[in-house]
Amino acid sequence: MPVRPDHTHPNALEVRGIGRRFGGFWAVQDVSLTVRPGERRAILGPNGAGKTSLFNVLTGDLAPSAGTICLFGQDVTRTPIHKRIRRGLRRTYQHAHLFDGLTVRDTLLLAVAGVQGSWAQIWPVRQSDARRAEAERLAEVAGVEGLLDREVANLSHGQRRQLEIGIALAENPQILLLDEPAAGLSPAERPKLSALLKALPTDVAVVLIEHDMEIALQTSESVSVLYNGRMLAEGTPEAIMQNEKVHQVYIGGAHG
Amino acid sequence: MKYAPLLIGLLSLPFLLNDFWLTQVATRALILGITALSLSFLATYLGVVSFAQAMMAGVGGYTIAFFGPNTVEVGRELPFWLSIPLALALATLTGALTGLIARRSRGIYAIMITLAIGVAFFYFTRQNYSLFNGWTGFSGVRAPEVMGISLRAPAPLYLTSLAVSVMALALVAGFVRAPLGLTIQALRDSPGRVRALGIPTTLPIVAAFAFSGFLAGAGGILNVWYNERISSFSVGLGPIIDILIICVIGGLRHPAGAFIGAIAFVLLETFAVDLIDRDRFNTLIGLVLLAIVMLAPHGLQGLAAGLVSRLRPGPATAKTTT
Amino acid sequence: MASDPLLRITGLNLSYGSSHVLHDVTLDVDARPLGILGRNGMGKTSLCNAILGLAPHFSGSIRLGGIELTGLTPERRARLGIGYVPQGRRIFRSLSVEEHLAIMAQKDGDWNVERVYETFPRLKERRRNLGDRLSGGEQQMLAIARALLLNPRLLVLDEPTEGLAPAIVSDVVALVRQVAREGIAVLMVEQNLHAALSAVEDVAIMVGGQIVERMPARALAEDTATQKRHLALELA
Amino acid sequence: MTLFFIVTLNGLTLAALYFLAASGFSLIFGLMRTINMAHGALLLLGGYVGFSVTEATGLWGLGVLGGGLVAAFAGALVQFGVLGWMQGDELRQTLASIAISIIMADLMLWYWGGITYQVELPEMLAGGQRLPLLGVGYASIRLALMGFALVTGVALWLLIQKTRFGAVIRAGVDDQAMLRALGFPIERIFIGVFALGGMLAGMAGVVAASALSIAPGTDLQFLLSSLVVVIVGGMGSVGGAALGALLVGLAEQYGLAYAPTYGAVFTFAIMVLVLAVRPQGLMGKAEA
Amino acid sequence: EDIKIGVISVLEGAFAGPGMDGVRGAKLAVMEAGGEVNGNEIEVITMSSDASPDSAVNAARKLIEQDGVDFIVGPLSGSEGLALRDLSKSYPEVTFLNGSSASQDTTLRDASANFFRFGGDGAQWMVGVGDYAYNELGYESVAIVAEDYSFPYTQVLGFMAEYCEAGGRVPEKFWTPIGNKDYSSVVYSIPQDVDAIFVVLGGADAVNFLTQYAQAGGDKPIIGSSVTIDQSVLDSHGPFKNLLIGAPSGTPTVSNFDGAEWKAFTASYNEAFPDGFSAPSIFGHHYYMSAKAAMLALEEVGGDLSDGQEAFREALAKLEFTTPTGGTMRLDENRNGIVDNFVTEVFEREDGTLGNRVVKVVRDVDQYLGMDKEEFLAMGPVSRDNPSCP
Ligand SMILES: Nc1ncnc2c1ncn2[C@@H]1O[C@H](COP(=O)(O)OP(=O)(O)OP(=O)(O)O)[C@@H](O)[C@H]1O
Ligand SMILES: Nc1ncnc2c1ncn2[C@@H]1O[C@H](COP(=O)(O)OP(=O)(O)OP(=O)(O)O)[C@@H](O)[C@H]1O
Ligand SMILES: [Mg+2]
Ligand SMILES: [Mg+2]
Repeated sequence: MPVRPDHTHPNALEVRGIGRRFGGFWAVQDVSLTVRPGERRAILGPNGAGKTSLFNVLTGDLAPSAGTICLFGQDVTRTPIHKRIRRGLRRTYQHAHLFDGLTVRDTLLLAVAGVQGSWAQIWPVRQSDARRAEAERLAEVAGVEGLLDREVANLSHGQRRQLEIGIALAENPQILLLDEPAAGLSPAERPKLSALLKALPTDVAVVLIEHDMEIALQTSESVSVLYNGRMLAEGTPEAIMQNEKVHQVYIGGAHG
Repeated sequence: MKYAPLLIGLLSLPFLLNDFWLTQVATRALILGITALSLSFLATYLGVVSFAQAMMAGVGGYTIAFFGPNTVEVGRELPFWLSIPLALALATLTGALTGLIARRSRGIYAIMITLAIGVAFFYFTRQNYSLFNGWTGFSGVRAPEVMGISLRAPAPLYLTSLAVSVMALALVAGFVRAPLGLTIQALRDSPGRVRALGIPTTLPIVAAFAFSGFLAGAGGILNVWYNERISSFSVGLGPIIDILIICVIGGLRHPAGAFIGAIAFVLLETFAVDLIDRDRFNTLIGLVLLAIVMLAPHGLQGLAAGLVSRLRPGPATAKTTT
Repeated sequence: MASDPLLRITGLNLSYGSSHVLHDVTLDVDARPLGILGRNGMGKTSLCNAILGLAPHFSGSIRLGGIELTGLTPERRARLGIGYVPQGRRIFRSLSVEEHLAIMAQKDGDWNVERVYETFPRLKERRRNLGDRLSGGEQQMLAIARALLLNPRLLVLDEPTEGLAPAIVSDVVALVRQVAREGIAVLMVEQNLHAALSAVEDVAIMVGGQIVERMPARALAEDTATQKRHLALELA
Repeated sequence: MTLFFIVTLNGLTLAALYFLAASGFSLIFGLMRTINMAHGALLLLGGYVGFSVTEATGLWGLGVLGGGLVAAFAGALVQFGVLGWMQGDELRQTLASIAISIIMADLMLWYWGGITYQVELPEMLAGGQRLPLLGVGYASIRLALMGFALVTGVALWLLIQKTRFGAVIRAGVDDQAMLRALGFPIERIFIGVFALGGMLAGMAGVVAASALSIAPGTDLQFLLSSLVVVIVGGMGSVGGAALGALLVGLAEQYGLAYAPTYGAVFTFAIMVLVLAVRPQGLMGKAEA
Repeated sequence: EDIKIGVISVLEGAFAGPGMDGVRGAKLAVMEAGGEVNGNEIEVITMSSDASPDSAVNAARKLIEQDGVDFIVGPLSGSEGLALRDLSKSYPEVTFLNGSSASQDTTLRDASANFFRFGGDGAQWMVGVGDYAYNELGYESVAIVAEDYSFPYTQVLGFMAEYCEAGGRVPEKFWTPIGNKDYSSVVYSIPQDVDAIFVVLGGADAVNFLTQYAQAGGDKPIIGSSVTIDQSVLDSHGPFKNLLIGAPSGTPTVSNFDGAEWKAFTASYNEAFPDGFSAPSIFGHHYYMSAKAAMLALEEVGGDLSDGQEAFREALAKLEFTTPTGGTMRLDENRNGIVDNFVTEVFEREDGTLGNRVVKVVRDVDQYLGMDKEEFLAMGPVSRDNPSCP
């Protein structure tokens, strides 16, 4: 039985002194971060700053080389990824590794079953099953409702990215880690993404890596900037945009 | 039921074929098909080409031989209502153990670790006399009798094999549409990602292997009845490769490919010697195999499906615009 | 012939099995860098792949400098002078950055390894890293560098700024302009409208596998009606 | 105690032979991910040809070269005529190469018959010599094997890791279509790799036919040992193949000397164990 | 009416050399009969097994059920023989004539009424050697290197039964796993104080062992098994041959036998099969004898196979005929041959090739090796440890 997470805990996510080393190279170093339930936070930083690596450590895709991670007050530093998912953590991947042989519908169905813990069922899901309705709802939210019976292998790049978001939204996430969700989306799709993020229930915490400044700044109330694996700056979007150093290392001369 | 005509055709075979065709060709193809299905299930849905299927089938077969009537002085006799479930259970367990050992291996490494398991088992059976009677193995194994009719008689053995084949196919078809089946397919495509759906990976892999062990065990039991014997050769490199050949020439896109491959394999193996100078029949077997692999990328079943769709006018034909 | 554009695509049709993806695409690319815009799934990548011979089309013609490409292998096309930056980068996972550059490096030509390292200092820092151990942005830089080392006549870029930090996006935009100035023809698929409009001079809009509009980039920047109609852009 | 040292030495020299036999397989497998099940047949072909050449000329070196060249040609033909058409489809390649090995084995049986062949070694390598310290006789060829293995290993490592050629091949394995789109005629390059792999197999065949002997069935034996060696060691790693060969060679000889009944079981059990703990082989890189 | 003979032998893999010679032998007997008996054409249909009992059984089933053969000649190896013996009980109307398989139990225990073996078993083939080794060569103790399965067990029994009885000792037996190629560690494990080594390895394995033994400086005399000094090994190409010259052995098949019958047999073999061995191998010889017996019995019954081959089988059981080695072949009550066996030695022929020649003859060897039947059976089935005299 999964441990019922205490979703009323003051901190959805609490990270202390996290580091991750590859050989002799620290991709993430001494990063601490607190995210309240319902908080919207953007993580910015130049390419290779360690943003994705940080996510990988938070979700358990990578083991940390240092530090601790707490979800709703419970230490999950050593908890395997699938158990963190069951505690309300969800993520999208920058490089979409999807299930090429499944249809969009089956992918979403499985996402729902996975979170519910009903994946081990050995008979097919009935037409009337609530999980089917949930899968269809997700497809609609992610904008792939027209592709439900398409095999994932046959989706275009952008369509895969949309599906990626649909998977992460399965069954009431509590903390969403989104790794460049707008990348690969067409300009038409991007405002929908912003709208989608804004429409999430207010108790859902969102941590967003994004190079599209418009989306990043519009949808978040706080911003952390990573640089060379370390936390360079933290603050409100406005404060960050004023920060000299951030301009220097990330945004460049002209505004985005 | 779109399969009804096919099924009726298959059911009428005992009236149409002589004993040789019924037993040596049709029944043998079904039995090989069931064992091959256990591999094509793993290969198609879990993406693991397991070379340990001959071992799983062998465990089923050896169990029946050990606990059944035989003419070597090894084993003890149990009633069939006990030895059959026991054989299936042990084969399933063997599958599960194989899965547990190979759970982290993928692609070529999965082939190799299962091959190693299979070959280690083969050498073990060859060297061990107390359980497996070594190189010689068990002979004189008898199939059970139901109301005075031996299941080894041509028609009963055929019908039993047919029934088991149909059940096996139905089981596979249902299983792969269930959430666990979807999980297994997802593992094939992207194992890391499955964990990020909240699903652990060991259990589904072990379950897939156990299921394939069950199928292989069923094939193994029928095989030992058919041959009336089993020995280390039944689990050696020859059968291991045969199972692979059957699956690939049949085609891995659909479980039925295993049976189509088995028919082709049995026909080839049985009649190659008749077609050519008897001394060079292996060259012929090799050439036919090569031709199938080269000309039918998705196996015979893919070739057949392609033909059917070409004959049937449909949207598949691209319209050219100039 | 001399007046022909470098790349001329006429009546191109492409389908995957039963789904017809490109319909009679006709397109020229010459000295003016061309951007291709369009929503997800409209066929932009398919077009790029068809040019390189990675997705075989079933009718139509693609000519580069007067030479018909149809029927040529991808490697022949590449050696005729097409540099390709594919969508999703397609970095070789078991090659280090250095090795990527080494296998592409040519004796002469404007682009060499030093120039790549000058252009993307980040790659120099990470030169021992294997392809699949690079961050997304680093991979993107490497993909662009790899194509440039071919010293192509035509550069095909499929969403080259995806995943790049704003500062690097500006660099890439500048780079594309620079490359175009050096005489390389550019075909660039891009989702970042801002980047696209500042990098290229012409844009073509793709809808449902067809080119529906072609106009100067500057014109599109001002033409919000077209933006709205074909790119479904609400005014930001 | 002396026996232990001798058995160890036997394990080492057998490992050298296994490494030589596996090197061509490892090259093709490591670089192209093609499981060339016809490897054993190529090795046997090389051995037979090497026998004929040596017998005709009396020159062992020429025999090795001849066996290597014929097998190289055969290898190139296999890739050009068959496996190249299904590049990237590992399973079909495996099966097609099984078919080729069946055909080759049958044709070789037809031509060379079912008897055993042993290639005559040059004077220098023929007999045995007394080992210092241990004070027993030891076959010169077996000691030479270690030298051959070392040279082959270093050359291969340099080729794969340090040359542009090696990098191109590895890139081709990662993403063949992309490499082609960058202007590399990968099909021809792959044929070259197969020729090289065939060459190594053929030369190893002549060496095996000199150190031991060859006969129908030798092909399967060396195929199986090569598979084990390469997989236990780790795909695409020359060092790994060497380590794998050591493990297998030693396991086999210790088994033979101390536990012959279940010796073969142990060898494969070790392989299972290694792969269960390190699925990518001892020196292999983890797949992403 | 045509008579069909199915021949089962191994035509692929490591045993293909011997297997092909078996087929030659069977064909030769039919050719000598003129391809017909009493006006009945004889058709030979061959079928390959891969030396496994399973494939031998499959081959036999196909021959019987599909090709409709009247009787089967084969198989080649011991476990196949046991399997066909068992199968023969399911086809009582078909007669099985053993090829060269030589496991003891095939006829000794659980014999089958329609299974005939004219050649004897592997133990019979060693008779005379144990005595010769102890009394004439003076070897007081011998180490054994043998492959680990039933045929070598049987040969070892044939040797040891006599050798131990004579007073010899076998301090150590090395059972090497089947398929082993590198014997170097066995070579060094052989105790220093034995007088000779009895080698029960065939084909390439014999070649490998002998070479490695010589390279390691080994100088003990070798005693060969029936397959070690067989013509299928002696005709191999390579320098190892010199190591075999002078080696004694036991076998029913002496390639350079001096009798007129054998010379005629060899001549017709060489003429019919220019691509065969320089003289018939033990396999060719045994398939020949079975097929020959079938021809003779057929003649006796006038080609009449009606009545479930009752008469034919009767004729076979009572058959007495002169073998190529000049002896008289007849069967015991289990339909197992009572054979002449030879102690032989390997020698270099004038043309530089190797052959073997007779040193000593032991006539009328039955399956009980001349012992009392009860006493013999009390020894129990052969195994790694039975018999034993360390
Ligand atoms: N497995 C690995 N082994 C070695 N180095 C790695 C590995 N994974 C990442 N790195 C390095 O760690 C650094 C951080 O990578 P990461 O993917 O976290 O960056 P990022 O901030 O997400 O960048 P981007 O915005 O470009 O996606 C990069 O320099 C990358 O090369
Ligand atoms: N291999 C394939 N098989 C079948 N359909 C495919 C395949 N690849 C792409 N498609 C479909 O073809 C259409 C065009 O795809 P393409 O990748 O060219 O779009 P795109 O314009 O590049 O989209 P994006 O902006 O998302 O990258 C899409 O609807 C896609 O689903
Ligand atoms: Mg990243
Ligand atoms: Mg695209």
